[in-house]
Amino acid sequence: MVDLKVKLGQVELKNPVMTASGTFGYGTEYQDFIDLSRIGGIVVKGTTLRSRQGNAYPRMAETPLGMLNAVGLQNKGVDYFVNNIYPTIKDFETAIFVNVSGSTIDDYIITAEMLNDLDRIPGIELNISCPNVKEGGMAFGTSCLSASQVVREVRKVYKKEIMVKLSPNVTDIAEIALAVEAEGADSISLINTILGMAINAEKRIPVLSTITGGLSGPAVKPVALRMVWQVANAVKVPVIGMGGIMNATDAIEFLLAGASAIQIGTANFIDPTVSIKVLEGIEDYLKRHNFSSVNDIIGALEV
Amino acid sequence: MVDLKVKLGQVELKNPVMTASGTFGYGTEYQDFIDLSRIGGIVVKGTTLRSRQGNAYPRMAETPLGMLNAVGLQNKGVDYFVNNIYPTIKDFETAIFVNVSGSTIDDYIITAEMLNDLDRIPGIELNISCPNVKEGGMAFGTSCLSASQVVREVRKVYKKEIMVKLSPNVTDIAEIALAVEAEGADSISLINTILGMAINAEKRIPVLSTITGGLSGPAVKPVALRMVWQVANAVKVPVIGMGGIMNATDAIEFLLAGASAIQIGTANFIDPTVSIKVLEGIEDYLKRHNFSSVNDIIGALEV
Amino acid sequence: MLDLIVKENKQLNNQYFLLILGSPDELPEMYPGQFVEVRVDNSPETFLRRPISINFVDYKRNELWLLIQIIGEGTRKLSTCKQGDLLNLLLPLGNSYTIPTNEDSKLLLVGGGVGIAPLLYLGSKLKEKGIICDFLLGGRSKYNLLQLEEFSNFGNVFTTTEDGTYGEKGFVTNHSILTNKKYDLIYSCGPTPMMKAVAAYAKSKNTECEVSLENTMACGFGACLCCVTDSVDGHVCVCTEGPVFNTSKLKW
Amino acid sequence: MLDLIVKENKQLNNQYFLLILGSPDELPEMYPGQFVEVRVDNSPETFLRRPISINFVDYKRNELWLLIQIIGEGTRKLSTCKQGDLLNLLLPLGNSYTIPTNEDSKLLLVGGGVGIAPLLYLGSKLKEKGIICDFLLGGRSKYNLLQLEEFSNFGNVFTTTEDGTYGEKGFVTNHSILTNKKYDLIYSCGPTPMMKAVAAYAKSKNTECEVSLENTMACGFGACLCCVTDSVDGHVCVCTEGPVFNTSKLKW
Ligand SMILES: Cc1cc2nc3c(=O)[nH]c(=O)nc-3n(C[C@H](O)[C@H](O)[C@H](O)COP(=O)(O)OP(=O)(O)OC[C@H]3O[C@@H](n4cnc5c(N)ncnc54)[C@H](O)[C@@H]3O)c2cc1C
Ligand SMILES: Cc1cc2nc3c(=O)[nH]c(=O)nc-3n(C[C@H](O)[C@H](O)[C@H](O)COP(=O)(O)OP(=O)(O)OC[C@H]3O[C@@H](n4cnc5c(N)ncnc54)[C@H](O)[C@@H]3O)c2cc1C
Ligand SMILES: Cc1cc2nc3c(=O)[nH]c(=O)nc-3n(C[C@H](O)[C@H](O)[C@H](O)COP(=O)(O)O)c2cc1C
Ligand SMILES: Cc1cc2nc3c(=O)[nH]c(=O)nc-3n(C[C@H](O)[C@H](O)[C@H](O)COP(=O)(O)O)c2cc1C
Ligand code: FES
Ligand code: FES
Repeated sequence: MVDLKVKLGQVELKNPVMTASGTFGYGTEYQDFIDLSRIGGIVVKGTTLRSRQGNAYPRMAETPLGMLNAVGLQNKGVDYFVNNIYPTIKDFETAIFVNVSGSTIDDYIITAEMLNDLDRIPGIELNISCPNVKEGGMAFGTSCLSASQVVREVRKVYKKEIMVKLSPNVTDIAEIALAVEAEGADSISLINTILGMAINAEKRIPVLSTITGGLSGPAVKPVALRMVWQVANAVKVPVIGMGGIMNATDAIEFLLAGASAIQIGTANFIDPTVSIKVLEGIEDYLKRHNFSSVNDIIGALEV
Repeated sequence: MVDLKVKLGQVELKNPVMTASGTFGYGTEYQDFIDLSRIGGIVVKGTTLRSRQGNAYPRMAETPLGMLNAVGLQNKGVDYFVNNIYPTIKDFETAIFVNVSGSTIDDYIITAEMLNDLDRIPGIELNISCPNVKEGGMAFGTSCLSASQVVREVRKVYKKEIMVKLSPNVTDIAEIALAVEAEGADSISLINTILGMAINAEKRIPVLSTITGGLSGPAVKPVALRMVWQVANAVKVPVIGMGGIMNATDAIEFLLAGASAIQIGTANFIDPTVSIKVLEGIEDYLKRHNFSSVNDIIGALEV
Repeated sequence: MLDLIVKENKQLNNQYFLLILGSPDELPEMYPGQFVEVRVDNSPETFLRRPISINFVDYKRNELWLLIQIIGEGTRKLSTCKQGDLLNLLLPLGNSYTIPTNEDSKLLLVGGGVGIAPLLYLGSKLKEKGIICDFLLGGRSKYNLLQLEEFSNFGNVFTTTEDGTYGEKGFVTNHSILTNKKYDLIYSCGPTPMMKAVAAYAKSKNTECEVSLENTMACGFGACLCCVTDSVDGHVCVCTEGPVFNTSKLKW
Repeated sequence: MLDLIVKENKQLNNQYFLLILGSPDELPEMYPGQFVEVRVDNSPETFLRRPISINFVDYKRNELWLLIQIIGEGTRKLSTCKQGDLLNLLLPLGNSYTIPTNEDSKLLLVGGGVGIAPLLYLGSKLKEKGIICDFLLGGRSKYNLLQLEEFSNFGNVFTTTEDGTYGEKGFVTNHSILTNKKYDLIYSCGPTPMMKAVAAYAKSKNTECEVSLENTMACGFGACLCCVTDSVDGHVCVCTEGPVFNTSKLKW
């Protein structure tokens, strides 16, 4: 038996395979397909202080081995989450993180505070990188100053794990990572989607109602891998890697680059059982290469 | 007959289809495949003041619908270009631009000066965005300050068209575009490659000798399209769009987003005749939609 | 998620084909209006699955029918399926058309183009309940009217073509049957302008109307929130709260 | 760039297959050591073309042979080609092995694994010139020795396997023929460690040696500069200045 447990700051996961926010609903959507208790962790949908309708349809465009989305954080607000959703998911035997977004720093603070007392939520993922909202969102994640500020303020009120999710739409991602680490981030996840655009040439219109949207899927993998490598080499806190992971080999590449855990996003849409396959594939790899623990390959790239 | 002519600042192209630097050699490599006189323009290989051996092998990694390269500007230097290559290509009946790179501002200045007097070279493409060299290169293109400086100094010595090629590895590409426009760029081309990375999971080593490299191909198209759209909306000078163009539809998307011409890069490797197919496809599109000139669709996206 | 075997790929004409998929195991129960998400293999242009309505289910033979129009690369690739190929599907997805409990219900099923696909299965289920419905099927031309024989097994078939090459000339909403008969419930599936016209007709007659929407989808099972439509309850997912909607719920 | 028709896809064993491609038109002249760049269609994992050596050309039948080992997705996909499929190729690419003018030349062709591919065509060209060469073919086991019958049509065949299941046991460079005979020129193609060992042997005997390199390529025709090898002249492209190199030019 290989040891798959990984530690993300204060939280231990039974294995490094998590699912990414906005692609896995609240987990319930996948219960018919997989045994949720097998995966390491779930990051639920982007949650905001107040209920949001999200952007107008169309919100999705298929691109070469990828997709653009412009969902725009549709959700019923943190109150609804606490009172109506949390009770239905709290008994899932996996680590559940809530992805928190806001238009203002106060939004972040109040939302985080409201999640403090949920026993079965070991931490939040602070989304300072959503490209699909007009105010706030990505803007916070694209400068060291504003990124630091959000983390600093949330750190004051939120007691458990703060995982900060970075935007790839920046010149120097390691710099932002160092800034949020300095403010007390327990771990850093990346990448969120890359800002992109799709055009319907026949109709001469943008495909998305918002013109631009966030790119995810295999297309972004090389960029994500590079950024995870840069960040893992810069910071001391654990890094959670994601972006285009479709199979175990992809996941292993992120672990080798320095990620302590990985998240699977878009791939869930194509194969709702992919997280289990990735988990089994990592286990096979470790056995085949005679590693006794997944920790042996984290950051083990030979350069 | 539809009119395909486009104007790039001081230079008129017979049509908007150009080939991208580093992917089309000096044109000669493609003479067996296509009639070079049919395409709108060729940007030849990255040229530097002194001869460069480029990076160590391996320099290439295949990625999901894309590739990473780390060629590192291998070339024999501008002297060799002027004396040995220029004479062999100067009679090609297409607009030939020389892609100029440097490690220091002086490099750029001297190289540009040496190209001033080549009659059949109507302009240079100032590459301030190559991610594959240790010094200079991309660094110049990732801040407004250094980007402005290069363009300002080269503008002083180079009399003809200066097309400035931007790096996509930045937080706000429109800002950089405005900065180089203000210093006298005649046109702006984008995107150069996006910094990425590939890992050989079985061997636990990076695929590239340089660890990271530049991503190109269809995978980057949504990002390139978004950046071209942002830059075309920000500046007044013509924009030349590229990144993942594989067929006429892709090219038309860039024109609609605001590019006055397009460049084809990686696609040439897979189909060395692709530039002619793109040209014919654009012509077909214009006829089918009853446009008399390609200029009618430049920036014609309805938002 | 399951793999079904292509038993037959019938090219109906150069735009439409019918995939008859088989399974060695018993097929799960499926309701009319539900759909499947097909993975399109060996197609670099097709990253996401493609949603396709359930056209018919033959539980005795363990057969699932998909009626497909070639639109882009995904459907073109599917049109090249050969007997014996495996297709990976998520199924059944979405809600379904309402089956009235009253056997005397007067029902009209209005389909346009490939939108007729779910109506065949709906008609068959209605007949099982003892209801013989009216089908009103429209297309641009004769060429776009499909499965007329199959439809006639389950109800009365009325047709229109825009060019008059078959049935009454004009749009479905111009068909004489609409002036002559009164229905309790109208079901519709087809191009949005057609469904909107049908909905307007139904409203003018104070008749309930259910339509099936075809928003673009990334997942098909409620996880991505990409497929929303605007409803009286705000943005709702077409893949889980639909694809079938009572038009009173939509902001049409 | 041209499309050739798959006339036959012979599965040699579960690792190797031979594609026999045909053309209605006359094939261009190709030299031994040259290669083709194959476009792999319907394979989302295979973006770039794949370089494959020219294994044999039959100008009378207008046939081109490609001997391929399944390594990853691209070659796996090619292994599923069926008779009648079209393959898009760039050809012929690269330089070629030197054909000696002297008919009395004593030549040794050393191949390992699938690296034997270009040596068959080289042997046939040498025989056309009236030179009967020696082939020294090695593999991990019997399973990895291919086309022995074809080779024996053009020269004398000697073999080694690492596990001793066929021919002499050991590496090619351990074969007794190397101690017994003296050659004017040695050609080699196969895994780099093998070619390096052959080159070292040749050097020790003061014999000229030509090897064929298999660097990863993006274009195959000199446009991308990705395929370089370090040579006495600095970085040179394997696709245009090679794939065949005299080992005196390499920094081995
Ligand atoms: C619930 C549901 C049931 C469906 N049932 C059927 C069915 O039974 N038979 C059938 O033939 N088709 C059906 N469709 C439509 C089918 O899913 C699309 O035609 C298919 O996905 C197109 O894929 P493609 O790769 O061929 O074309 P693509 O390359 O994806 O698209 C080609 C062009 O068509 C347009 N397009 C594609 N799909 C849609 C859409 N859903 N809405 C608006 N524009 C679109 C796009 O603008 C694109 O430019 C259904 C759709 C849904 C949501
Ligand atoms: C000039 C030339 C001639 C060739 N002739 C033949 C031939 O006749 N028959 C034949 O079977 N093969 C030949 N090859 C090798 C062949 O091109 C590769 O095996 C093929 O491209 C692998 O593609 P794939 O998609 O199957 O594997 P991929 O998925 O591309 O690769 C699988 C793994 O193999 C490794 N790999 C693949 N190609 C190479 C390489 N060239 N060098 C080092 N590592 C590599 C990679 O690390 C990768 O991880 C030749 C190569 C060259 C350059
Ligand atoms: C439809 C969709 C919705 C998403 N919503 C969110 C979100 O609410 N919050 C967030 O932090 N990331 C969101 N993301 C980003 C993913 O969590 C992930 O960072 C990104 O998709 C890259 O991973 P992937 O390539 O595996 O999908 C969303 C992505 C998609 C595709
Ligand atoms: C192998 C290779 C070499 C390149 N060399 C250069 C170069 O020397 N100078 C430059 O400005 N861009 C260079 N580029 C970038 C391309 O010109 C182009 O900006 C990029 O590849 C995006 O376009 P594409 O997706 O169509 O390839 C190179 C790209 C590739 C793939
Ligand atoms: S398609 Fe994903 S939620 Fe409907
Ligand atoms: S493979 Fe492109 S130059 Fe050799």
